[in-house]
Amino acid sequence: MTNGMKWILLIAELLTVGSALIVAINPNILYSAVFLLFSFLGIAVMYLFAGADFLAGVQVVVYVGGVTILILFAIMLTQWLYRLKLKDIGSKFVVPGVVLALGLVPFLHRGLTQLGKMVQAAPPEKMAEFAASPKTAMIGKALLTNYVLPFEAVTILLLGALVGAVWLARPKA
Amino acid sequence: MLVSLKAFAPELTLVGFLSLLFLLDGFVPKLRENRFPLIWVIVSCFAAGVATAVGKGLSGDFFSGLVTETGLVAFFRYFFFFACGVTAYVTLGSKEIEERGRSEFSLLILCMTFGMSLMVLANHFLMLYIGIETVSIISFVLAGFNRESSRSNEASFKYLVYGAVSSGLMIYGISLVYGYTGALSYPAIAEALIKNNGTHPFVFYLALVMIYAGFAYKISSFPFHFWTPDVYEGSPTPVATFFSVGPKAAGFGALLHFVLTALSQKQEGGVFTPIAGIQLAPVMALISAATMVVGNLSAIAQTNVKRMLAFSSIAHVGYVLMGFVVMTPAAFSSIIFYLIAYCAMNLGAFWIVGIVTDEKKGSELSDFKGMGWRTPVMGVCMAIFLFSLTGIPLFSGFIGKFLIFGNLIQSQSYLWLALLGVLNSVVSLYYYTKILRAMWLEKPESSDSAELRLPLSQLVGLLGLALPTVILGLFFSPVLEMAQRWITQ
Amino acid sequence: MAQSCLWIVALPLTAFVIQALVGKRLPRQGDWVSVLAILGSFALATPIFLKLLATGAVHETLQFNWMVMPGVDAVSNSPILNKAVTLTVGVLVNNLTAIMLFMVTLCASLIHIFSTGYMHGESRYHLFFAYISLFSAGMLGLVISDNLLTLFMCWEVMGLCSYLLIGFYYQKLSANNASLKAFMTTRVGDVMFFLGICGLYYVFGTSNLSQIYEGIKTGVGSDVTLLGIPALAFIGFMLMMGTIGKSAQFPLQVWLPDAMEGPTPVSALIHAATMVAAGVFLLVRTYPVLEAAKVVLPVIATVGALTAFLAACIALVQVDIKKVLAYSTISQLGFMVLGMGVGSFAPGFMHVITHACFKACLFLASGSVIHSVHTQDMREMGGLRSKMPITFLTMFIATLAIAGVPGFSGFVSKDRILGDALAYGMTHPSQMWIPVLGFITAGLTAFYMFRLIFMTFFGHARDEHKHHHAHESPITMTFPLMVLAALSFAIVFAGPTGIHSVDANLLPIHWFDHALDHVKTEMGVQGLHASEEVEHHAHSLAMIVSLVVAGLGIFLSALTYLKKVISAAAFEKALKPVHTLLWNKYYFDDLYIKVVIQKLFLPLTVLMAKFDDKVVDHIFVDGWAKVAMVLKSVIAKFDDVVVDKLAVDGSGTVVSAGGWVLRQFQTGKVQQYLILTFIVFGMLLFYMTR
Amino acid sequence: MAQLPILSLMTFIPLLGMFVILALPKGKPNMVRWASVIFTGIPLLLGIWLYFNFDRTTAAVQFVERVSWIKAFNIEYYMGIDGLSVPMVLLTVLLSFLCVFASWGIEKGVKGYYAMFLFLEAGMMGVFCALDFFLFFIFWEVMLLPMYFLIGIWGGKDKVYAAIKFFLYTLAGSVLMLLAMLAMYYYSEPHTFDLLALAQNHTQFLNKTVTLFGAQYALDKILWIGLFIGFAIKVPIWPFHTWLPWAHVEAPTAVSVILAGVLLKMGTYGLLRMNYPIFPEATLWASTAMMILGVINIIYGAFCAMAQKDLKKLVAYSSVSHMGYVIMGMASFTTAGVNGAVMQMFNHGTSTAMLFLLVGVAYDRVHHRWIIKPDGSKGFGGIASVVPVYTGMMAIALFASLGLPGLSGFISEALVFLGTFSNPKYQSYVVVGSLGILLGAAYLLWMFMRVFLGPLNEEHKDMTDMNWREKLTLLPLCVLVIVLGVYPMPVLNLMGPTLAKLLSALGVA
Amino acid sequence: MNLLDFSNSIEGYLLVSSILLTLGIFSVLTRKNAIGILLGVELILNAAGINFVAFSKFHSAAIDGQMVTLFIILIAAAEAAVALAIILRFYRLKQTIDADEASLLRN
Repeated sequence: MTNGMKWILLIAELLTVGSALIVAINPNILYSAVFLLFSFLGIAVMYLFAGADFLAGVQVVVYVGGVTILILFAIMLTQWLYRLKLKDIGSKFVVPGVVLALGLVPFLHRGLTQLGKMVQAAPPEKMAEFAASPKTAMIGKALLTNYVLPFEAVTILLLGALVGAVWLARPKA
Repeated sequence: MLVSLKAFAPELTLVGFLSLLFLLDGFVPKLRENRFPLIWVIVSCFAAGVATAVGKGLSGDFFSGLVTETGLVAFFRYFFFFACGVTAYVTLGSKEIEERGRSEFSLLILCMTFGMSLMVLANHFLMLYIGIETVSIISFVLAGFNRESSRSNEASFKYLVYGAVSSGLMIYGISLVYGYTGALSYPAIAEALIKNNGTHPFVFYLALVMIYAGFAYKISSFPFHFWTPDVYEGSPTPVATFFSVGPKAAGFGALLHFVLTALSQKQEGGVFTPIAGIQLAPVMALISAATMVVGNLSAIAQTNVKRMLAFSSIAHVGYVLMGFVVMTPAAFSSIIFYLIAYCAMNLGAFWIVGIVTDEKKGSELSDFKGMGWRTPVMGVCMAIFLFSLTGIPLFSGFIGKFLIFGNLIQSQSYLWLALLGVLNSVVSLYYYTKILRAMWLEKPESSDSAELRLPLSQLVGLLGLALPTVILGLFFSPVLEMAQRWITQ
Repeated sequence: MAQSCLWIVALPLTAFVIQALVGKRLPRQGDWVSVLAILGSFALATPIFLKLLATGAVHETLQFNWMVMPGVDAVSNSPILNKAVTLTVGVLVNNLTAIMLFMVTLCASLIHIFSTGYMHGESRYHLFFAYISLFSAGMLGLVISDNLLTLFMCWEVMGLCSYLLIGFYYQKLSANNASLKAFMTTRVGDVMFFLGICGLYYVFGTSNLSQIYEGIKTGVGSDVTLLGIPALAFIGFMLMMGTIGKSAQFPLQVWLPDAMEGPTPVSALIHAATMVAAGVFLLVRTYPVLEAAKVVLPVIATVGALTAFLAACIALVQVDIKKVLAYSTISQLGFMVLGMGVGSFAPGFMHVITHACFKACLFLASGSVIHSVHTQDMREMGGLRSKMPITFLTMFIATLAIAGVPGFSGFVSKDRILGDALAYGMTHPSQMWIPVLGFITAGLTAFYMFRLIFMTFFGHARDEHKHHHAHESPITMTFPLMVLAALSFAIVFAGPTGIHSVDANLLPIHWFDHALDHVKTEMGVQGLHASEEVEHHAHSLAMIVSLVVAGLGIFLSALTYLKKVISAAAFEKALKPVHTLLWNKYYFDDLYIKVVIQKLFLPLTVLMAKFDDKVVDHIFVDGWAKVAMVLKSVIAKFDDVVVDKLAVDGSGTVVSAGGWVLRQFQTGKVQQYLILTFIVFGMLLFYMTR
Repeated sequence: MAQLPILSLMTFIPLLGMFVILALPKGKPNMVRWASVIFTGIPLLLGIWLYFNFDRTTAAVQFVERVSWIKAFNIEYYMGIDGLSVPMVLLTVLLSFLCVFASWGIEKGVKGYYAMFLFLEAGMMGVFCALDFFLFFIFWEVMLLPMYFLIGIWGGKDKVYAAIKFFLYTLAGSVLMLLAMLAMYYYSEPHTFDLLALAQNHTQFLNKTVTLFGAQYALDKILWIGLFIGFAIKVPIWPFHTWLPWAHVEAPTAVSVILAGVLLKMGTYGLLRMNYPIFPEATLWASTAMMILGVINIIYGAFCAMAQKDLKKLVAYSSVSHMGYVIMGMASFTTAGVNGAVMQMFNHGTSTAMLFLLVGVAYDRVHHRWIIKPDGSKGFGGIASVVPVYTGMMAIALFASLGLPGLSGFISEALVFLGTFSNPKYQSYVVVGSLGILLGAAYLLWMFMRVFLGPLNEEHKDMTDMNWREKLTLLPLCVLVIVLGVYPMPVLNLMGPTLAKLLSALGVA
Repeated sequence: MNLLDFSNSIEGYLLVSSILLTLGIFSVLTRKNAIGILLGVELILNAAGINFVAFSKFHSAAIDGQMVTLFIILIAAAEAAVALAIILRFYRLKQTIDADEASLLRN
């Protein structure tokens, strides 16, 4: 991988983390939602570099194109009508939130460093080969063989979610 | 593949009925005006149960090892189908579910039952996650099924937030396990763990706790229990009825399966021993103790019966978790017995709450005043259910506790937990009798002291739940033997 | 003979059952049932007594198994005492029994007859007879019992009858108080008596009297200790306490005067002739034990002497005729106990018998008087001699007997007791005060008894109205008086004068002494420890002194109340504090009732009940709720609404505090739930990965 | 005839009666009442038959019925009676039968009342007949259910509180018993619930330890304590007694009778049935503690009774005091003491039953039970003149209760004291305990004086005397009290061999 | 190891995912706005997704991890849909989406 590529990855990672930070702490929910979009984009780039081209696409389509837009709509539907509450951080949970989130850090740090050291085992050539191979076909094949059951099962989930969401959203006749 | 399909037949049956219902509803919109969808659910549950019975004897991994078929799975299938069927039956007479929504309701509980099956079947983290999420997402909707009720919506919202975070933690934990072992299926994880020879890295424990978050939230064990009372109280009663039995049992089934296949080694003779170095017992004991205490103590101060029963269901989770402390086949079969007993008595108790709620438009203790005298059969049934929940002999709840405590004592450790357990059951008596007090010991308000006639279907149903509660309390060995067979298969 | 003893008891018992169940519906309310029953008993007792007179000794026993509890022989050193236990009951007829039986049945018969007249027309007439029948059965049962358990049972049955009869006029508050007081006071003694029985059982393994006598003779129990003191001493003291309670000895004498609330025949029968004497009878029956215990007898003597003196003093100032007799009874019982204490076994027992006769006579006579003038206050009487000649005469004879005038029975027994006491005093000079007190008491007795006679029968009528209506009682009442008066002559028991040296030449009737001598050897009683010389000397001296003091007493009494040479009122004034002290019975009642019971005991019970209610119940159970409440009020400032809600629900359980605390976490805010969850989650992480 | 499952019949005929009564048509209270008479009468008749056919010469259990019930746990349906249970069984059937009559005046929910009552009788019978611990436990707990409703529905002013208090207390005790039971099962080899087998192999519990809260304890002592607390609550032994005044006072008359007459005995029965033979060493170890508790019960109960203003509460506390004698006798480890204790169980059953019945009689007429009303005025007073028969009955009952010789209470108290005193270890306790006799007389007679004697309280001048039903209800008890007071052997010889065996088993330890 | 290499290493991916997880949890805990909470949830899920993808490459070099991420995305979408439906219903009933306002059910 060239240094340029590495730079792009680094920038994507920084974008992801930075946007996420804004998502978390920006008092304006609208900005948060927008920065979530950037974060997702960054993640999509990271996926790309991790050899998950298909997933990067799905990430963009589903998250960036779907979920985030949905969220923005929701914000507009709700917040637009009452602007008062746009600034919504400052609730009494901030201190415990910070403390708890920071409290998680040492655990995560210790665990993930440990994990990172263990994982180095995979041979780099294989990794590179894996990263280079196109995933769409592989995934498609997997979905129809090994992963057919989750594939089918998730349809039931989606059906349920669909029916449920419609039921909730529909006004009483 | 065909064998896999055959193994999956009960769920397929369910899916088939589900799709048919979806189609029928689309083509014949009038169907939703009557009780057809609910009856359809009962029929499909019955059919799925028959399918389970027919497919009995298959065992092993199917669908490339994503799911596995054991006696345990068969038991939980029966359990879920039964719970779902009873819920539909309960809903038949309930006024809380909007008539227009019967179709959706039926569809959703069938979907949920499917998800619960998946949870228990899962032999692979992905399947587990899909199962849990299916159950969760549909639960969110069901909790808020009364669209026009703020309480129902609030229940739904809380459930959502709590569920999303817990399952998020779980999937993160799963990702760590994946990173650590490179595997997602339980047996492969067990293999990897065995290689550690008793010393497991920090990250494994980190992941384990995170994964437990998902289970704990599903079974509402301490400290992931906070949502339970709010959600049960806010949800329509038939939904709460289902929640208190179905997903909870599914969580236990999945946890049981996970613990048995991913964290234990199977020795000959069907005995499981935990993989060296995995000491679940001390932490399980603490969790169990805390769950019991929190559930029971909180229930004491409640005035809303539904909420009280919600806390009581938390307490019962504590008792069941005691079985995980011991981790012997006998303990697991006690868990199964407990779940069976709990199913009947808890469904019954919630059902009666539902009936009263329909009559009085509320489930406060004061709404129960004199109900025993107004409908003696219901009053007697409620007494049976509540005494059984307390663990008074003659009723199945006692046998459940008897077995669970017996296992603890047999293990000759954690006696303090047994002691705490029995004292908790005394505490529980206090609030259970509050309900009985209202029903029998207090006079109904004069305005409505007339006899309340229950429809035959409800009477039959209640007696159908009360009888097993009594019979299991006196002759429990067949069921216990069955549970032992299920565990060792 | 022993068989007939059973019948002697069974007859009045049957009468009781009949009377209690159907008495009301029988003709004359069934009084004849009781009378016939007791006469039957008398008829059965007489042959036994006659046999005693004829042969000088009777002895027969009869035993039944009463309670049989199987066991096995204990392993040695085992903490388990599982020997088989067999409690037997039975009849022991010996000379004592024969004499007592005769005396009791005789007195009881006479009093029954008297009652038919005295109680005539009272409400609950049948019950009265039921009670005294039951009482008679109890007393007779006590007399024939061969073991202390049944003796105790009968003892208590008498106590019950006493309770019922004192409270016979149950609508009178004073009667109720008196009956309760009598029962409770005697029960103090009874409980200790029972402990004594337990002790005997522990030491001898039986409560059978004959076996106990045998045991004492062979020295059983001399080395056993009980609660750290020699077992026999413990037992002896306990038995003594029984006597103190039943015979109204110091310091439990308070109940007997109050017991006069009962109908007069009851006072005669129960509180003079028989029941109170049963206390002394107990001492007689268990005398070998007391002797073996050594330390007990001096205490008994002290108690007796004190009681005799103190009671006599009170009697000096009483104005109620029955109260005077009551204190005199206490005083005389004191003599008996004193006698027992100093080792004067036979005279002590003799005094029981003689006292029974003349005191019953006195009481019945006083009853006759009361019956006729409808008052008990002597100040309202006077000059009844002419109106009630028979009553006067019989009462006068009895008074002579109690005062210790030679020729009458009281002299015989009292003189001998005093003689023995003096001998005892001479042997133990430090105890000399005992005979001295005894002599003083004898003088006082003569004084107050004649005071009674003078105030009642002599002088002029102080209440004309009452005097006018006074009349002699019917024959049913006077007949018993005459019989009892006849029995008050010394000749019945000893010689015609009662003075030993004189009688020995006149008419040697010494059946009593013979009978008692035989008993003494049978039981192994040693009696007085004094040299023959001292004894002889003491007896001579005692006779002279007692004659002198009795004479002095009568003389002073005559001066004061008959001739009015000495003004009683002046004396009263001069000795005001003493009079007040005596009038208030040395404040014993006040001490017991106002201080011990009202100030100590009742508050204690109330305290205890409060403790139970408030502390044991509430702290252990509901207290936790209070803790919760306090906790709540502290936190109340933060969350008013929650508090309000909780206040409604003040559930009283151990755990509501915990429940309440936990409720505070359930705020309904989902994020707070999550925070709590994460806190615990973090702890879990920490715990698992530590 | 010996083949007839007489114990099962006695246990389940009332249960059958319960269902029959529930099936009877509504609105016919008399039919229900007479049905109850029949269904309690049959067990009574069987009990009488049992009495005459019980072999008094052996300590073995008799009329045994033994069927395997739950094989997995070796649980058996094992019924049988020995000398310890027979008096209790007889007491149960007798009092149940009488209580049906005592409840005649119940008007509210007659069907439910009698159904519950019969259920209760079945439970009580079962407790006394069961020889399998599991079975025993089931009956023991099952009894609570009807009791809860009987107090809670048909009770007095504070019935709800009383009922739940009773229920909670007893349950708290019995869950400890449950744990002990499970431990006994799992620590015994082979695993068994058979009480006789457990007693037979009692040495297997020795020299084992259990860990609780990080400390080591001797197994047999821990189990002993667990069982003891369970039974102590029922007895009730101080300080577990506070449910008793509430429950007794609030319960309807017949239920108070059953409570005091039978239920309290279950505690002491359990101690003698389980703690003594199964853990003899621990029993010896704890004997002094038991003795102290017994004495506390005697004195404490008496003191509390003395201060009561409510007639029924007084009787209730007197039960606390009287059960103290039982504990005392049991802990004395002497033949006379233990026989006296069991005798006292029986005698207290009859005499307290009488007292409660009589209090109920008064309550039915004047609707209060105050000796002194809360406002300080007189509650009763001088009613002897209007109700002579009642007064007589009351006198018999309370004299029996205070241990007057010639009535049954004396026999048992005397045996207890004689026995305890003959154990040198405990003589001082007897001296203290004997204070109880005194206090007993004091509070009972004081009550008698304030209620029955003295000038008539005009409020009650229209009080009617006992009717025939009430008289007949009390008559059998009256006769028993007197007969057993004079000649106790009819009951004493039932239990002799059994208790001898029990004691010798302790002695071997 | 320099920053560039770090970015392409497993540690880099894990660091990003852990930060996302932490921020997600922080969001969930502190946002008053119901939609804000939802954003936090999405962050958590994406953190897990990154892990799976990373392990898929760096550890096993197999596709399994990616499959899981795929399903996570799908499920997250479904969840978001339902969540938004619920939140809109919340808004319609209460005229606010302040999570604190959901406190009818408590104690």
